[in-house]
Amino acid sequence: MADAAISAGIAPTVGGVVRHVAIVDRPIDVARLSSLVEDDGVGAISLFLGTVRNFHDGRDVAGIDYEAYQPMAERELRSIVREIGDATPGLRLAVEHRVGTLVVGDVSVAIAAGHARRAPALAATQLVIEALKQRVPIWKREHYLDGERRWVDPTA
Amino acid sequence: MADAAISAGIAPTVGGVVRHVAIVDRPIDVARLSSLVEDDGVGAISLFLGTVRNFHDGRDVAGIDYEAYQPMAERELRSIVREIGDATPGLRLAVEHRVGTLVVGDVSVAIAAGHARRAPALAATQLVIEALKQRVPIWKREHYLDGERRWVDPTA
Amino acid sequence: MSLPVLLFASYADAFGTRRVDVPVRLPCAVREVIAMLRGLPGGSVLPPDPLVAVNHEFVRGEVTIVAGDEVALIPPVAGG
Amino acid sequence: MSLPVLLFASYADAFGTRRVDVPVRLPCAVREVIAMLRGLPGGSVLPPDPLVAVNHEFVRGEVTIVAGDEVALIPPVAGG
Repeated sequence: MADAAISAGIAPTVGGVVRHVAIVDRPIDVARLSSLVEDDGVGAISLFLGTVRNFHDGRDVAGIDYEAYQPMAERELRSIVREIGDATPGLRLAVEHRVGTLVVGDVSVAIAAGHARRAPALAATQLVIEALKQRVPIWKREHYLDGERRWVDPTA
Repeated sequence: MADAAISAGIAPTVGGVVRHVAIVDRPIDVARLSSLVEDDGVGAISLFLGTVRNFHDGRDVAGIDYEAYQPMAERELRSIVREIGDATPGLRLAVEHRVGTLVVGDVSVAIAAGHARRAPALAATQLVIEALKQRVPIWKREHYLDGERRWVDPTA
Repeated sequence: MSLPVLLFASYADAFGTRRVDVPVRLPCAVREVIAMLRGLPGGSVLPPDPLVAVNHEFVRGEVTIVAGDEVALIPPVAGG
Repeated sequence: MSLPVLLFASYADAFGTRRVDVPVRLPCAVREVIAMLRGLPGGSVLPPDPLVAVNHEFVRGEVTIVAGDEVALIPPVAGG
């Protein structure tokens, strides 16, 4: 269930390709995530970090609650990583999204992509974050400095 | 001079914008570089790492010597960072390139970009690495497993 | 006979629960379950065609739900 | 009178030095310095129009070099 988000196991290699996804309820270890996509054949690593910032839509933000439909979120992440990985031979991908209550500056999502060349690595992080925002069942409730809390609806 | 590459000082903020560049002769501290572009107003951090890989043009590579025309390389890096930063208000950029003898897996260049939104952060790392490869006076000599060493000429 | 439906985020807040038991006879179509939910207290938060997942996959309104399926209503996602 | 010119990477290897003193009368044009360098031992490594930096800025062949300028030949760059 959503509140009991637990780290998924690592699936280190699938046909030699790293594909790791997890929903975690603790701080994301970015260095470890990056190390998962390292390899002697990798010449480029692209990392993307989403962080909690102190304003949104003109309001001062103190923090964010992230909630996930955990098994489905991991399933969708795995599906995204599989689609992008299958389209790019040699791509190594690792993605973690954090849930729970985060404060300004905390990392909410981290995406690491490793490839022999830089263009596929750079493209992969962008494709993953765009797809994640489209289809992974994760929600956020912003805490404003004035005390109000509101679920964010990007479609509104 | 090239062989005596020394870390340039940090220029933490220019009009509130972080613009750090350095040519360094020691391992790049990626976590520190990333932390330079963090800020309470930053919602996205994009990191790019160039790493030494074990093959190039069909040959097995053991390591790479990187050489820089140090003062000019830092000047060109500063110029690139200024151009991209000036075009994107609120962008925070930090770039370091390592010189000396690197082995497979070592990070040769690290670029960190922080912005309120993800698109400018992602675009910035790509713009910096492309410009760096075009105009920053840095050279690399590959060491092949068969013992040969050769300066890489991307224009050849 | 009833079907448990999982609720999250703004939907859970509106219904005041993270799981609502919908009194339907199975098998039935997804859209029938949605219609019943919209009639319950808090159901006005739902759009006419909300995202629905069955067994962790997004499905369309005409899909049939059978006993044992895990059904969830998915509010507009906002990860990242 | 001579002008010190800095060499790097493949150019330094070809000339066997990281700094060559070119016997020219200053001021002179960049292209004159290049012409003299191409005639020196190792100079065949240079293309007719190599990249040149004066005081850490890329310049064109018609630019004039004066005493005190820092002149460098820039082989094809390969950073990253």
